[in-house]
Amino acid sequence: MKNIILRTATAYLIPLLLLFSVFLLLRGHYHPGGGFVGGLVASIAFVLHGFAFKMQNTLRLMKFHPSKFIPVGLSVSIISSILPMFFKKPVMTGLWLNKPLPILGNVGTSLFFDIGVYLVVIGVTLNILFTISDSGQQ
Amino acid sequence: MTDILFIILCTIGSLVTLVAAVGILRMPDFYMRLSVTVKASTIGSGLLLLCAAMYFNVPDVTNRAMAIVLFLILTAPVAGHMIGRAAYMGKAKLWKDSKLDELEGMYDEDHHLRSGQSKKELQENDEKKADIQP
Amino acid sequence: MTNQLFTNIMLTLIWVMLSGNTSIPNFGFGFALGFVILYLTVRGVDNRRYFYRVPRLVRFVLRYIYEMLKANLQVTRTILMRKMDVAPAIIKYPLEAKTDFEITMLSNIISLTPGTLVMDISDDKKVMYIHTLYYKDKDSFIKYIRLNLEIKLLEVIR
Amino acid sequence: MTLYYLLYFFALPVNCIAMILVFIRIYKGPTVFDRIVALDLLITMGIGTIAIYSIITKQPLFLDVAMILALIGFLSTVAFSYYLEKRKDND
Amino acid sequence: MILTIFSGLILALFCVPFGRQINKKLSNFLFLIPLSGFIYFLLQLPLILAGQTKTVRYEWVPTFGINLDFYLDGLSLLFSLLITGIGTLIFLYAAAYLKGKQYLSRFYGYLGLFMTAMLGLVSSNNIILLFVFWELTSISSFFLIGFDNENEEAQKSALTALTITGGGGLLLLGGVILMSNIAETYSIKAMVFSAEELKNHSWYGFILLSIFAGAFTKSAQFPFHFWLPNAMKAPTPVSAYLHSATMVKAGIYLLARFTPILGNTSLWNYSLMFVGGITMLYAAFHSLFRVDMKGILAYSTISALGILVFLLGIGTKDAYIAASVFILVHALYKATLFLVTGTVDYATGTRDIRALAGLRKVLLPVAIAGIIAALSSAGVPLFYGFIGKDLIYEATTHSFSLDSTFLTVAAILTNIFIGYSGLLVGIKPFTGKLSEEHSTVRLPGWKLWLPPFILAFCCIIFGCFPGRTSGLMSYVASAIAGKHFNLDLKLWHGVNTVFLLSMITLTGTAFIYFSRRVTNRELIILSTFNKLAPAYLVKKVTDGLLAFAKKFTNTMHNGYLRNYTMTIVLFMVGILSFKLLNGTPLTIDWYHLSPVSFYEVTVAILMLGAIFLSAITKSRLTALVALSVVGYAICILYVMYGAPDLAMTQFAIDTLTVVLFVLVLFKLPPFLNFTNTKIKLRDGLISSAFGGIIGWIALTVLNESVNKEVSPYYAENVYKLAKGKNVVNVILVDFRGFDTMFEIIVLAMASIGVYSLLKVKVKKSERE
Amino acid sequence: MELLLVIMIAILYASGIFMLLRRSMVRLLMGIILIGNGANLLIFLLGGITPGKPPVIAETKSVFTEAYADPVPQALILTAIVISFGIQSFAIVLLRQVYRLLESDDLDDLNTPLEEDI
Amino acid sequence: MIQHLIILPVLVHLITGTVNLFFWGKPQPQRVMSLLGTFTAMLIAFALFNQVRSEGVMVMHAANWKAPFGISFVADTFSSSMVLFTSFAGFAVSLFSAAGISAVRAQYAFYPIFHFLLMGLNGAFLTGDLFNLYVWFEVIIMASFVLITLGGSKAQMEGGVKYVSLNLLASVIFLTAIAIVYGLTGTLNLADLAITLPNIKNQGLINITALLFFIGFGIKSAVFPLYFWLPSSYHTPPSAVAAIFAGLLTKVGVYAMLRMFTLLFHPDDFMTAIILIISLGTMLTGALGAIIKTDLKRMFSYLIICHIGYMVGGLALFTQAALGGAVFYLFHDMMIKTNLFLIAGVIKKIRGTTNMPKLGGLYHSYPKFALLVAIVIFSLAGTPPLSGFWPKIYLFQAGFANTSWASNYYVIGLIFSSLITLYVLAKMWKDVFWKKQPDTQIHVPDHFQPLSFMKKLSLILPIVFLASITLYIGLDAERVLTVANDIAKEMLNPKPYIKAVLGHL
Ligand code: NA
Ligand code: NA
Repeated sequence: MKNIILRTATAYLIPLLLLFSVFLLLRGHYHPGGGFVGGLVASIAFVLHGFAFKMQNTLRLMKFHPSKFIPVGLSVSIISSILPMFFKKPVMTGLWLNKPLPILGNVGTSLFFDIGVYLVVIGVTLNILFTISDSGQQ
Repeated sequence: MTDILFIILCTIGSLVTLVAAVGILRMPDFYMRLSVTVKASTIGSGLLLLCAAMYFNVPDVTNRAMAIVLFLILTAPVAGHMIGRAAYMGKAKLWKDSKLDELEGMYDEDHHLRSGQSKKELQENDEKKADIQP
Repeated sequence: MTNQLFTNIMLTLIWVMLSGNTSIPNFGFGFALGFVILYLTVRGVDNRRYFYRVPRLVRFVLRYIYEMLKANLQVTRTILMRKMDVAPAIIKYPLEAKTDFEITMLSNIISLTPGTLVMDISDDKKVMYIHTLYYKDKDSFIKYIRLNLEIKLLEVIR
Repeated sequence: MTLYYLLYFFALPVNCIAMILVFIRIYKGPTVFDRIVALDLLITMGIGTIAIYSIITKQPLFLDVAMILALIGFLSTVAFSYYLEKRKDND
Repeated sequence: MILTIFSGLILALFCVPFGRQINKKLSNFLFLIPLSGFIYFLLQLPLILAGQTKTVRYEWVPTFGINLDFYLDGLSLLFSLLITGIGTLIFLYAAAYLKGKQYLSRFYGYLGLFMTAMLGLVSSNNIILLFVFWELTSISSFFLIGFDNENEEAQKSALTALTITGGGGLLLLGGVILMSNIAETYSIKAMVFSAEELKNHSWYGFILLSIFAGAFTKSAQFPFHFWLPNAMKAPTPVSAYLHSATMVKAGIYLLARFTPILGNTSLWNYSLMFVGGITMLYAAFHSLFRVDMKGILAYSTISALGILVFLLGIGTKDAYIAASVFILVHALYKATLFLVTGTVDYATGTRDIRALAGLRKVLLPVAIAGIIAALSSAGVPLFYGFIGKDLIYEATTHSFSLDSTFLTVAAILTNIFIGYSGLLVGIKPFTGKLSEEHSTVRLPGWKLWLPPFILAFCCIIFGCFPGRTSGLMSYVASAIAGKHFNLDLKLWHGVNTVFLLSMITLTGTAFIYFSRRVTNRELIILSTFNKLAPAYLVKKVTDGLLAFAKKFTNTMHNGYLRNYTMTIVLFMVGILSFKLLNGTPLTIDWYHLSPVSFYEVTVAILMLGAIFLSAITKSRLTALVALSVVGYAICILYVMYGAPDLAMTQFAIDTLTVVLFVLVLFKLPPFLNFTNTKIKLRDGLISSAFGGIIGWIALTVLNESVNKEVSPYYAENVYKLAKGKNVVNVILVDFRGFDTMFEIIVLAMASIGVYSLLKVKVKKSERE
Repeated sequence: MELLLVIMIAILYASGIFMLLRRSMVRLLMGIILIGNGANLLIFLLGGITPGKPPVIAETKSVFTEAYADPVPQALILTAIVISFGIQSFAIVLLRQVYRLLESDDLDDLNTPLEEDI
Repeated sequence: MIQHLIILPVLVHLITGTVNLFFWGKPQPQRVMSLLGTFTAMLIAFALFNQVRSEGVMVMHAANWKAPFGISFVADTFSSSMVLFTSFAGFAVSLFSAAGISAVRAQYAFYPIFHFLLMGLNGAFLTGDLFNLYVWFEVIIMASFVLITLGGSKAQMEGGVKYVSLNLLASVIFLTAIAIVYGLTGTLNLADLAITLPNIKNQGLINITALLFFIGFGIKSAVFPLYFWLPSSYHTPPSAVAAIFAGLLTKVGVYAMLRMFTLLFHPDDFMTAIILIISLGTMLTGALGAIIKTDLKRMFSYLIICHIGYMVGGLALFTQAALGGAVFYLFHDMMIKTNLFLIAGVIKKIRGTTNMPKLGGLYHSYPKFALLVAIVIFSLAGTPPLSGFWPKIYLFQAGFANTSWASNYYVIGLIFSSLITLYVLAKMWKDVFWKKQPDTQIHVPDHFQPLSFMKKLSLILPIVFLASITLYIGLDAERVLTVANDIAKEMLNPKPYIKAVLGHL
């Protein structure tokens, strides 16, 4: 399917969606949003790209297979949740930097946990969709 | 002053939305429904969002409301175009009183769209050529 | 290069707009974020041109809003009338616009105008098929689009 | 206060009625294209409704939902169109 | 003592790693193991004769009160001596009989296991321990019967034997547990003190039923007897050991052991007399029509077991004495006859009584043993069998329970037939003219004739000097009766009723033996009555059960998912509505409910309309659109009730689901409408009922006032301690972060699952 | 309003079950989705509903100053939604594979002879 | 340090699974990692078990929020012993998979999912939070969905659809019950609920909720008449997968049932009667099904169902003996059922089929393997003094002690189904081992013989390992019995549990 309008629109929508997804991710602790919705929006950006430019091109754009996000995201989440164990605190206990950072506000393990969730969601969604469309081509 | 503007925006927005709804119910064929409604409602929702932006009057919220309007304007026509095209390929019928359909026969099997002559015309041309050459 | 910079700045602004935080570091962060995203996405996509001249833009926007209101009223009347005064048709419209961006923008504003809808664009990007509710004759329709929308738009973005 | 009344007793009901009318189109069809368009319209109307609702409740947070609706709502229409273009016969 | 009991088990374990050596050389020396056991038990004899008992106790499962609690009294000792004594001979005999066979090591393993089981069984004082050994005998017998494993008949017989004895065993377990529950002890010795309580308990009938079930199946009483003739598929030494001398007597042992605890009630006595009587007559009669030596012996064994049960049923002192003596009598001559049969079979290759004659010329020692055993079984004076028979008549004539004449006649008849079958097996093959084909038969090695010879010798020794056994026998009978009495066995009582009865029996036996031509013609005639035989009935029942099982299983699990779902839903609807209608009244507290606003109604209309549309539409895509509307309506609902996070997620996921569906729907066939309106109506009713129940429950729950503790705590601490303002998100990443941690694992797995569904294809050749 | 929600939930459950009882696999999937939504709404309803008050502390404050919706059910539902998303996507693909192998959307065709060698 | 130990059984599998994901497509490192992981898990489980035995109930509050507010992990004797037995089964299956799982499966999804499954099981055992339990259940079913369809054969797909649909139905019912509980109490912590629920005025409602939980877990643990997914699917996946399913999946349903009905609810008369009837039905269904099935795996599937009935009935009788018996049986069953399917896997390797009419002659060709199997099947048949025997004593005792009419049926069912089990297993022994191999199968190559020694070892060792545990359970029944009794006491008196979690009563 060659569709100029969709392609052009997609080209400017994707950065927007990605931006928006990061926005949702980072503000989750204070406002509606968070890693999960953020991840969904980010993956929707790539899905859109897939619809417009064919999934193979999207894969090429991403350079590596989105399934790689899954273990990375999981690791981020796991590490941020077991990190407190090394400080003699139970798993998942929030560890916070003493001072709030600019923009991000308070930075703690739960932020990284959410980032892990974000990555996993992207990986999962895209992996599912790309696998399906890939096997559909055969 | 703001209040009046507010009321106007809000009323118009709601009414436009309603008109769009009536439109989608009343219009006789798919393309007309599509052509009437998507933008009408975009305008309606846009106005209501404008209303919200003004009401809250906090930069944060206002920006967000305006961003939504922007998103709507960016996405609605694309969606309309997509579904319209799919419907045409999917042989959704035009209204019986339609005046002209220049798109007819312009798609080939692989859904490529020609700019020049339609398939029918091409065929006729071929036949003509065949006539000329003995 | 210019285009990318421009896009980047735009993304930065949107970021600032979204987050509602106008502090300097937030600008920096937004810029960096935009840069990263652009770096990730811009590959392989055609060059695009953004807003060219602000005044033309303003003029165009005003003009467009006017056209839209007009069209809206007409459509509203149609919808609410007992017997609709419609004469739908799909018309082939030869394009002046050349680049994908131009074509897309044009098609979007046509589609956003009530009563008209872009059905499709030919593969060679030479013509656009437009569905209209109020068909009188082909030439006047093409002229209307050309004068009121396409030329004005191209002025802005070229 | 008048604004509240206007919104609550005029804008919101009108939007609701509009949504129901659109739903009638979804229900009636007749083609699946009509339904998809109507769904798209329904989502767009939802954005307006949420805007009103957020004013009524004085909760700007709801606009975030509207933002999501606006950004990704059209994706399902795109997906439907994609499907309808690709499929060979009727579903 | 423990070592003695478990020596067999040790042997069995030893057989696993050293199987090869046993196959070759060691088998000749294995008899030393039971022999040492025998000597050990012989050494205990003075102790018992002195009126003492021996107890050994080790902790095993003290929580249960189940310990290795062994106890040796007269009864146990008699059995132990039989087990080890005959065991020694069998081990010796088998070493020669099975020489060169495959899996000899396993055979010895099973045999050792069996010996342990038997010894344990007869010497346990703990009732559960007794059961443990009881089951072990069944298992080891299973392996021994099926030793010739590629013979289909052997497999089947082993299975039948195991199933029947196993079934009896399970019932026995029930009874045993019940007994111990009532008596509040596992010790058999201690249970005697609760005897009255047990007998008067309302479960007494059930206890008896289950004990009998165990005993009767094990001891092959009518109508469970049929497994025993089938079990003759086992190698002959096994038959001799298990199916005549020891295992089948386990049931007798059990009854004898429990007599002081449960016995001497009319229920006990009459049922035992009845079952024993029928068994002894039925089996004795049946033994007439067999031509296979082992077949004859099998039925006469059943008959003898019947006599024992019968005697225990009579329940007088005389009967107990008779039973005690008859146990030994029967073990001696029956084991001899089996071993003789085995040797004859080994030497000639046949067991058909019609084909065998005059073998005394070639198998003299065997013939001697056979003849002695036969005479003993016929109850000829000077043989131990005579003593046994005497005592039986003593018991029947002096019984006070039933018409003693009736009992006596039954006993006489049985004894005649048993005697006849003994003569048939022990004498017939050796007298008369040696047939041509058997003229070249050579006497096999000493291991194959010495053991029966020794046993036969015992028959004479004990027969001539019965007084030598009276000491032990008195303690056996005392153990059965539960009170001590003395006893003096004498060869000659003078001419009295009992003597006359013995003579009548002898005459009868002789008459049949000399007048009847051996044939199985009658058996063929009899087989028309097979439809009434227990074996046939059991087969019928089994077939019926199988057919029922097939029908039931395939009806329930019929392959149709919707039927499964339907069953589950119906079950839920039934059980929940029953409970709702009984005890959960529905009261709606209208004041508590918030008012309905029009926008909520709108959402409801959207949702319900969309649900309806999705249910009735014939287009898959329309259903998908409708589904999106449902999701969208829920999203709006979430917004209205202050759940923006939820609304966002719901909508994003709905959109992605649509995308997924769309990518998948491509290849699907048309959306068919398979079911008719009637079925739809039915399903509609059932599902509405289910929905209604859920609604009802929800309304009832809404009525309850809740004192929430958790969410206020979150609200209070969300900013202070968790540094966030969006409580929902903070719950997700902090308060209840664990849920989220593993919810993303679910997602990851889903994604891996999709990948593996679509990409991982295992070729047929690579399966497993 | 609770009453209306109860009705919606009841109908979501009922229609979910109804769809589960159909022979078409696509409907089966839709049934699963519907009934899942019903369960989520049930949590939402029984957790107690509060219109228009999201459990988010206002920008300028550090504690709640007015009533707010119970956040716990929301968090639970969020988790449940995410989980069902994963499971649904798997189920959708499973449906596709089944169709690929059996060339049928009919659940009644999922019956290879009982004793076939696996 | 103490706190960390509780969560380690979960974390070790979480980490192993995740690390395996990094080795996507490379079977060898995954195998090694998996073995390492399951072995470590076993050590951890031992440590946890010992610690719980010596120190009593242990609690860890995740994220350091005190009891009803965060998610608490609780290790009492019951949960820690479940973790222990799971770790045995996990180790055995991991070892078995090294040769028992085809390369394609091992390359991709098998190992990560396998570890996530074990993680889910451990989590379900250890969690002290109702909703968290739901999450664990979802982890478990998602993992099982993947494993049961992994390989993509037609039979797997067919079984998979049924498995997935019915299990999802169960999840929904579970979730519904959770909704009601939260609606009634506003809390999700099990210990907190144990205090709160009895104070609810409308006890009828509590009973309804209990029923819903029972149905939800009943589907998961495959009781009559909710069992259909099990015989539809368990015979389809590779044996290693079926083994872990058979040993652990239905058992986690039983575990949850036991936990719920001792901590939160107490079966009333109606419930007792219902459960007893269900348990009778379950035993009969399983027994009748097992009789007629000629395929080993299908037969074992029905045996699983049959024996679930024992445990469920134990719950209904609700005395110390009954609960102790049920728990003991649970342990025994976990080991045996895992082993049965591993055995089926080896048989399949040897003969290329698990269809009994086509099998035979294994007694001749693999005598030591035959002996090994004999131990397992006679343990399962409840032959004394092997492991299946002891719990039966308790169950009988409890059945007799209970005076309700339904308990009589339970006892009868127990006897009947034990007999059928014995028959079925003896028949299997006869068909698979004693019988001559039918001529039709002679040409099927033996895939076991040509394997390298290491591979053979990896197939046989787990069976030996599990069989020795079974033997240990049977012969040193005292140990296990003490544990089972303590668990039963814990169940009947949840106060220490509650106190440990909440810090007060
Ligand atoms: Na969030
Ligand atoms: Na989340």
